Amino acid sequence: MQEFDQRRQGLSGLKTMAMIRAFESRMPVLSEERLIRGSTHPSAGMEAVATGVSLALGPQDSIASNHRGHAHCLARGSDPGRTMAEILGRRDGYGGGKGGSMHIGVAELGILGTNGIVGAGIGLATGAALAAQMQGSDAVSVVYFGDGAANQGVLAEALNLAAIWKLPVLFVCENNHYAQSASIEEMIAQPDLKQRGLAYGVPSVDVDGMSLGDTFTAAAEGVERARSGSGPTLIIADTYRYLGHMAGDTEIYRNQVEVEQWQAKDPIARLVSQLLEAGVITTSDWEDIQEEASRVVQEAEEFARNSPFPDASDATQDVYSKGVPA
Amino acid sequence: MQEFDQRRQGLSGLKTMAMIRAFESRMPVLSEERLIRGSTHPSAGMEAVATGVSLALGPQDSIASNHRGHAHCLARGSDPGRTMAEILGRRDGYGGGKGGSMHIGVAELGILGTNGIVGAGIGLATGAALAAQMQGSDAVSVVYFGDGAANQGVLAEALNLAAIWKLPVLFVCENNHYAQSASIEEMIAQPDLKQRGLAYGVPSVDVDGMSLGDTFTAAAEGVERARSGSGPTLIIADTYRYLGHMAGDTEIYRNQVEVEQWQAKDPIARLVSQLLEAGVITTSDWEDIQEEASRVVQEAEEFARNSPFPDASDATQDVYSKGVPA
Amino acid sequence: MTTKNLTTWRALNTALKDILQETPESLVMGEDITTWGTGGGIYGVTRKLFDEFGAERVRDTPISEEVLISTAVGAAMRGSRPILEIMYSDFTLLGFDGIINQAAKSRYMFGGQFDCPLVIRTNGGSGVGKAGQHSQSLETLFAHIPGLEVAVPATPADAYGLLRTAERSSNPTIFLEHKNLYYDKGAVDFEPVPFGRARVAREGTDLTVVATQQMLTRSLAAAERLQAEHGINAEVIDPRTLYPFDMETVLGSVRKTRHLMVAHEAVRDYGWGAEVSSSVVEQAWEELDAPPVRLGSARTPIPYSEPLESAVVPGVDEILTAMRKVRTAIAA
Amino acid sequence: MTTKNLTTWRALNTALKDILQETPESLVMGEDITTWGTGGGIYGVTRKLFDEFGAERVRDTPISEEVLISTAVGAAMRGSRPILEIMYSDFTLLGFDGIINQAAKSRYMFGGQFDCPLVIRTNGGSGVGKAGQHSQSLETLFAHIPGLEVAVPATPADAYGLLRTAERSSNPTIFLEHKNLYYDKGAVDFEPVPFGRARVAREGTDLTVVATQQMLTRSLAAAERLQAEHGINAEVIDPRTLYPFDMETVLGSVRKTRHLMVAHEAVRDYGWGAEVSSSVVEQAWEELDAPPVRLGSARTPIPYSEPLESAVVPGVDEILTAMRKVRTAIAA
Ligand SMILES: Cc1ncc(C[n+]2csc(CCOP(=O)(O)OP(=O)(O)O)c2C)c(N)n1
Ligand SMILES: Cc1ncc(C[n+]2csc(CCOP(=O)(O)OP(=O)(O)O)c2C)c(N)n1
Ligand SMILES: [Mg+2]
Ligand SMILES: [Mg+2]
Repeated sequence: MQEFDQRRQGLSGLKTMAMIRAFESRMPVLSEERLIRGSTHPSAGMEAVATGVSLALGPQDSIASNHRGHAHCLARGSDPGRTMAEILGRRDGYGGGKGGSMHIGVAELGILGTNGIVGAGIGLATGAALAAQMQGSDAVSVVYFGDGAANQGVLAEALNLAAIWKLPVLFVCENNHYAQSASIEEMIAQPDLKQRGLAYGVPSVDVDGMSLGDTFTAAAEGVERARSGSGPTLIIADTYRYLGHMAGDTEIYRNQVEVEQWQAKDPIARLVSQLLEAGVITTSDWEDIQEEASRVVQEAEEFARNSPFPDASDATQDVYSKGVPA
Repeated sequence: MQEFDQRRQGLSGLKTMAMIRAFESRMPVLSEERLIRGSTHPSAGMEAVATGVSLALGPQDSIASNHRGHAHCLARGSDPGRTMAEILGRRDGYGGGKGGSMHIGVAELGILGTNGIVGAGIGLATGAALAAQMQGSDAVSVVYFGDGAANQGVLAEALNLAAIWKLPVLFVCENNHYAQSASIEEMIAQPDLKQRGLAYGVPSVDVDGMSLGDTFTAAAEGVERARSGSGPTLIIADTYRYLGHMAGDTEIYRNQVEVEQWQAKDPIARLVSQLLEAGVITTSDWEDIQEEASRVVQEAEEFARNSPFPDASDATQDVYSKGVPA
Repeated sequence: MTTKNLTTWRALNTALKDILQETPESLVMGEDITTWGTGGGIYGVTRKLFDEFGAERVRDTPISEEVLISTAVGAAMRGSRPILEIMYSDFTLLGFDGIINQAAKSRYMFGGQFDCPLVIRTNGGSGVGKAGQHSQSLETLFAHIPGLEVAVPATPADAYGLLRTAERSSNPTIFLEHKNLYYDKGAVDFEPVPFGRARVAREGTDLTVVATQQMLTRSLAAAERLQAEHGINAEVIDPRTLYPFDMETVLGSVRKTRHLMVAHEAVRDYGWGAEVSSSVVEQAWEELDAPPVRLGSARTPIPYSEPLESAVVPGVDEILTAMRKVRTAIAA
Repeated sequence: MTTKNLTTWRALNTALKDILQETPESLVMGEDITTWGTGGGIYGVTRKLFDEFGAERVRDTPISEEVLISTAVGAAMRGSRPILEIMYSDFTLLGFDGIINQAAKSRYMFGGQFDCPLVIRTNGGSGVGKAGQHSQSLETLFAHIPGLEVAVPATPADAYGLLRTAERSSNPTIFLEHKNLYYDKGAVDFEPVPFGRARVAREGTDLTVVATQQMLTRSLAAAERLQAEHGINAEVIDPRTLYPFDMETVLGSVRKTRHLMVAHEAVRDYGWGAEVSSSVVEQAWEELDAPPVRLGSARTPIPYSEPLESAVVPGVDEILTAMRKVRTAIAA
C-alpha cells in the first residue's frame, strides 16, 4: 500500500489544496459579479478530502462527484482554466458551457461529472466500478457525496450491490455537518455514519477530513482493497465548509463561532505546519506555493473570462451521438 | 406490554393460521383453473408472522402489505369471502375486482393495500405513522416486506425518517430466504439484516418467524414502543414459504430437502403441540379448528365463485373523487 | 379579504398560511423549508410558517425524495393532508413510484375506498441558468397519468387560488410553480381558483393562443406586437390546470378565431401541446382555417450558458413568428 | 443466417446470445434472469445465457431498481455496454432519475464527451390481468425525453432486429417489449432493424393507421373487417421506434390515403398519438380529408378483472368503429 510521504503526497497535496482554496475563494466574487448563473457550491475548508483521495488514485481510475465538485475535479487534475470556463458558461469549458458548475465532466480524466442530483453519483461510480471489473482492468472508482446524500436510499442499494459483487469502488462521504441548511444532527438518528456501510457488509472507516495524511491513508487502503478484488470501502470524512452552501446563503442555521472553531483546524494551515516542522518546506516555499496558486487561479479566471460564449447553434448539438442510429 | 397467553393469542392465532393455510392452499388450484389472472403469491409456511403481528394490533392501527399479502389481510381481519372475491376479480371483492391479489385494500381495517411494487409499502406505512402522530392518536402502523425488499433503498430512507421523527411504525421483514428465485445469500453480503435498522438508529430484533409466540412478543414490544412515542422498531422474522413464488414457479433455485427441513419447523404444527401440551386444546379441538378453517375457506370460495364479474361500465369509475374539484 | 399586490412567492406563502390555519389536517414538509434564507425554503414560499405553526406541522426533512413522497401518500390515505415541497421538479423523478404507482392509483385500485389528498408543490422551468437537472418542464409526464391533477399557475392570484383548490381536492395534485415567476407581482384576491377553468388572459378575435407560465408571459408580449405590427388580434388563454383541462374555453375561442397556437416550455416533441392541438382538430375540424401550430422547447436538455438556454426555449420573437405562421399558413 | 419461425421471447433470447457473442463489452443484468423458470427471466428472454456466458456477463441482481439503472449508466459511460432487464416497465419509475436526469443527459451536459450505450429492456402493456402496477404502457414518458431512444417492437423479427440496433447505439435506449406478445410467432431473419424506419404492415389506399404492438395486431384484424365489411382499404404502419420516429413514411401514406388514425395502448390523454396526429396536421393539412382520430386506453389505471381490463383498452371493435369514423367524419 502507498504510505503517506510528506515529501511526495504532502508537498504535492499542499499545492493542490492551496490552488483549490484560491479557486473556490473566487466563487462568491464571480457570483456577485453575475458571471455565474444558477448555483455554485464552493468547498473551501474541505480541500483535504478531495486532495487526499485523488493522491491515492491512478490515471486509470474514475470519480463521480456531486454539486460541490470543483475540488474533486481540480484535485483529479482538471485544468483550472477549462473548469472555470465551464463555471462561467464559456466555449472553452469542459462542456462548452452546456453544463456549468453542477455538470463538469472530463472523460479523459475519468471524471463522470459533478452532479445536480444529490446522491446520483453513487450509482454512476458503482457502474464505473462494474465496468472496470468487467474489463479486467485494475481501475477503481470513487464517489464523493455529502452527509445529506447519505440519506438517499440509493446509497444503501449501492453499498449492498458493491458488497455482493465486490466492486472496486470507494464511497467517500464528506460529512460537513450540514446539508444545505439542514444540520446533520437533526437529519439522522444514528450519528455514526459508518454503521451504514457495515450494515451492508462494506468495510467502513472514519477519518479526519481536515487531515490530508489521514484521508490519503484511508483512501490508499480502500484503493488497495478495491484493486486487489476485495471490493468496496466506505470512508466517512469529518470536515466542514467555510462558505455558505451557495451564493446568497444567509447562514441562519449556524453561527460564526462554530465556523471559527472549524477554521482553527484548517487543513491547509495544519499541513503547512507539519511540513514546516518536518523541514519539507520553508516559510518562503509556502509563500511561493501560495503565490503560484494565486497565479494559476488568476490565469484560469482570465482564460475563462476571455473565453467566448458558445454559439446559439451549438445548443442542439450533442443530444444524440451523430444523430440516432439508422 | 401484552404477554403471550396461550389461551388467548395462542388459541386465536391458531385458528387464524389454520384458516390462512387453508386459504393459501387453494391458490395453486384456482390458478390452475384459470380463475386467477396475473400473479398470486401464496404464503403458506409464513402464517405465524402476519398472525403474531396482527394479534398485537388494535382497531386504530394500520398495515401496509406487499405482493404476498393475503395472510396480512386475513390476519388483520379481512373477510375471507371478499378477499377471495377480489383475487378472482369479482364485484364483491374489496376493490370490486379492480385490484386483484396484489391490490387488496380495506379502508375500515386500516389495510393500505397489498402492493405490486416491492418495497412500496414501506413508505406508505411510514406515512400512516406520520398521520397517526399528527392526529395525536395512539395508532401505530406496520409494514410487511420481504428479504428481497430489504434491498430497496426506500427502506433505508424510511428507517432514517422514522427514527428522527420517532414515528410509530413497525418494520416487519419476512425473511423467507428467497426473493422470487434469488437466494438471499447471494443478494446480501451482511447476513445480519437487523444491522440495517441499527445503522439508522432503529431498535431492531431477530425473531423466529415460525413461532407465533415469538413474533407476537416482538411485535407487542414494538407496538408498545411506538404507542409510547419512542418511535419505530425493525423486526427480522426468519421464515419460509412452502409453495412456489407464484403459480408456474419451477423452483429450480431450491431443493426439496430444504423445503422439507423448513416444513419440519411448521409454525402451525409447532403451535398445536404447544397448545396440546399446555392443555389449551385437545386433539379433537384441533380437528374442529381445522374443519372450521376448511369450512370458512370453502364458503369464501363459493362466495367468490358466485360473485358476478364487475360491469364494464365500472371500469372508468374511481379514478378521481366524484370528478375533479371545480 | 381585500385585493393586494403580491409576488408569486408571497401569494403562495399566504396560501400556505391560510391552509394551515383553516385545515387542521394539513401539514407542510420538505427539504430546507424552515432554515433557508429568512426561514423559508429555497424560494421563500414556506417563510416563517415554522414560527407560526411549529415543528409538528411544518417539517424539515432529510434528502430522501423517494420516501418523502410515499410517506406523504400514506399519510394522505390515513386522513392527513400533506403539502410536500420538492425543491425542484427534476427531483420528483426520484419518487415517481410514489407518484405514479401509488398516489395516482390508490383510489382506483382499491375500488374507491381511499382518498389521497396530497399536494406536491415543486417548480419547473428555465431562465435562471440552473442547467439540465434543475430546469426541466415535466408537466406532460404528470398530465398523462390517470389519477393525477396538474396545476401550472402563472400569476400570483392563480398561484394563491389554485393552491387553495389543490389542498381541498381529495386527489393527488402536482402543483408546478415556475422558478422564474416567483418574483413577478400581481393583484391577488385570495379566492380559490377552480381546477379545469381556463383564464382568458387577453381577448382577441383572430387567433387563439394557449400558453402557460413563462410562455404565457411571452405570448402576451408577442400578442401586443402582433397587433401593433401586423394588425392581428390574438386571444391568449391560460388553461391554469392541465388536468382537468378546460377544452370548452379553448374550443369556444377557436370557433371565434378559427386559428390555434399552443406554446409551452416543455419539450415540444410529445409535449402537452400535441394533446391540445389534436383534440381541437378532432373536435373543431370544420372551424379551423389553418393547421394549429405548436411551440415548445427544443429536443435537448436545458443547457447552462445563457445564449444556449435562450436558444432552446421559445422567446417572444419565435412566438411572434409562429403566430404569424398560423395566420398565413393557408396563404403560404 | 436463414429465416426461422420463432416466438418473440425466443427471438429476443437469440438476439441477446448474438450480442454477447459478438460484443465483448456487453453484459446482461437484471432480477431473476438466470434462476427463474428454465433458467431465464420472467418471460424467458435471458434463458440459458448464464450457462453460455457465465456469471461475469450475465448477472442476477438484488431488487434495487434505482441503483441498477444508475449503475448501468455509469458502466456505459466507462465503456461497457449493459443491457439491463427491468422486470416490468412499471418498475422503471423507481429509477427515473437514472434514466432521465443521468442517462438521457450524460452526453449533452458534458458537451458530447461521453457515450451512454445502455439498453433498458422491459415490458409494458396489458391483457394478462397483471393489474395497475404491472400493465402500464409508459412509452410516451420516454419519448418525450431528449436523449432517449425508444423502441416498441411488435413482431419477433423486429424484436430481434431492433434489439441488435439498440445494442449498437451509443445512446441510451428504452426497449419496450409487450408482455402479451412474447408467445407470438413469426419469421425472423436475424437482421438488424434500423431505428426510425417504419414498417408498412399492410398496404392500403383509403386510410392510414399508425399503431404499435398489441394495437397493431388489433388494427390489422380490424383492417381486414373494414375491407370485407365496408370496402375500405386501410394501410397499417408500425413505426417500430417512437424516437426516432419515421414521420416520412407516415406522411407519404397520408398523402395517398388522405385519412389518419393512430392507435396505442398508452393512455390516450397526452399520449404519443397526439404527437403523430398534430405533426401530420401541421405538415399535411391540405392533404387530409378528415380530422385524424386517436385511440388509446381510457384515463384509468389498468384494472385487474377481465371485463374491466378489456373495457379500458381499445379492442378490435372499437378500432373498427374509429376507422369508420375517420372515413365518414366529413360526411357525418
Ligand atoms: C435530489 C436532490 N435533492 C435536493 C437537492 C438540493 N440540494 C442541493 S445540495 C443539497 C445539500 C446536500 O448536502 P450534502 O449531501 O451534505 O452535501 P454538501 O452540500 O454539504 O456538500 C441539497 C438539499 C438536490 N440538488 N438534489
Ligand atoms: C419494484 C419491483 N421489483 C421487482 C418486482 C418483481 N417481484 C415481485 S415479488 C419479488 C420478490 C420479492 O421478494 P421478497 O421481498 O423477499 O418477498 P417474498 O416474495 O419472498 O415474500 C420480485 C422480484 C416487483 N414486483 N417490484
Ligand atoms: Mg453536507
Ligand atoms: Mg423473500
